[in-house]
Amino acid sequence: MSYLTDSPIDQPALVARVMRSSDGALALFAGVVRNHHQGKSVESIFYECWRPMAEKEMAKIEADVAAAYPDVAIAFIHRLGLLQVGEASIVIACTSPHRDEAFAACREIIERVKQTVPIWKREKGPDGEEWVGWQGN
Amino acid sequence: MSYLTDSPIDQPALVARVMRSSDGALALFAGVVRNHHQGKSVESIFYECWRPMAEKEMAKIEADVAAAYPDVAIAFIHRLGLLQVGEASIVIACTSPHRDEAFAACREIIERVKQTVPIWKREKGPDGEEWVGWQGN
Amino acid sequence: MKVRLLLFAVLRDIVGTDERELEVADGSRAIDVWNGLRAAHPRIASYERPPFTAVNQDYVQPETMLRDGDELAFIPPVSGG
Amino acid sequence: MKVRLLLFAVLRDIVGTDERELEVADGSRAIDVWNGLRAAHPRIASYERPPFTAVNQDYVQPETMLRDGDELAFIPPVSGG
Repeated sequence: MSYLTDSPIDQPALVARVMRSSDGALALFAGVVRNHHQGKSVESIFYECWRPMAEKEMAKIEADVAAAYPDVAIAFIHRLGLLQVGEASIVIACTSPHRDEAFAACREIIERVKQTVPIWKREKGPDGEEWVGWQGN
Repeated sequence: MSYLTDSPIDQPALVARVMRSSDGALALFAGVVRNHHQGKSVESIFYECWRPMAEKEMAKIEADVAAAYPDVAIAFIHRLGLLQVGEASIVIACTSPHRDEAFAACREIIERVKQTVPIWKREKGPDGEEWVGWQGN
Repeated sequence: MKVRLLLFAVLRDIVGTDERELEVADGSRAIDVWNGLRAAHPRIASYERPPFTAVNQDYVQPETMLRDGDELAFIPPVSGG
Repeated sequence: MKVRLLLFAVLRDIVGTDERELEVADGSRAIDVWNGLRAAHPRIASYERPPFTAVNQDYVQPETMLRDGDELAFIPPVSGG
């Protein structure tokens, strides 16, 4: 199953992938395009990705988090391409018999995605477009 | 808006109540009826509630968490009556410009609901029904 | 004076009533009402204090003095969520 | 020997190419290729080390020795999620 999609994320389908009758807790996180960033107005964000390496890194994240929290079922997906304000760029669903592990796994996944998965965003606002973060000099 | 419902929880509607265009993060928690509890098989759970005090306690929780995390939009609802395995008893949706506060607020709400809101569950399994937790002698 | 006693969930099942008008002496505390219930119901006889106590829908200590017209509730440990 | 160089996002825009076949000397390290790019592109000239380096789709230190046929990527700080 791919961790990447070019279409709007189907959140109920993602949740359905992880829900087991032994689960008492679902922790879900969605990253959403917001209308501002560091004081600037944002209209849309383009997500670029190095797909083969991103898939590899995301599989590594899933394997590590699954090993750390063996009772947790995990599903997460990142959307690519042009997203408007209010659209979800990533959705992470973690279920578990108890809530502690579901929360912890969900949190760890988003932190690790933001650290290592080769995805970059270019923000578009009223003053034009620009890559977010490091831009050289 | 009531914090209690006798019908299946409409999760997309709950999320829609909190989503603002300034939000970059949605943290959602769902408590779900699971098929086991302390080694025993569970088929369904009946949720009893003292409604006026529950509404009051839940409003207090919302006010306290909103004060602690002023950037977070909060919506949560608890379902009452007879629920089958896999059905959500509570759904909490918290949105925020940044994820830290959304996660923290969501977590705090579920912890406080479990401490003070006058709701009690009676589990039904293959061996009959029984109140969960304290039962006198 | 009169208070209204409310019982829920397992406590209601143990005592056999969900709601009862009580005539109590002036100066009675919530714990005095609890002690009356304990005396009549073996399953709670060993509990010197009720799990939780609410007066007029606020959690209070069981030593709280009751006033005429109060709504007193003894609440089993909650298990929602 | 030959390596394939991949560049993404802002680094691709700065260098002006997303993919390039390079002929490099035996014993070259990833950082040597980076230094070649720095010499040609003022916007990255002051960066003695690339933000991130991957060889064959694994993150590595820029001092990693290259081998014939390697796929070398310089990766701007990621901003997904």
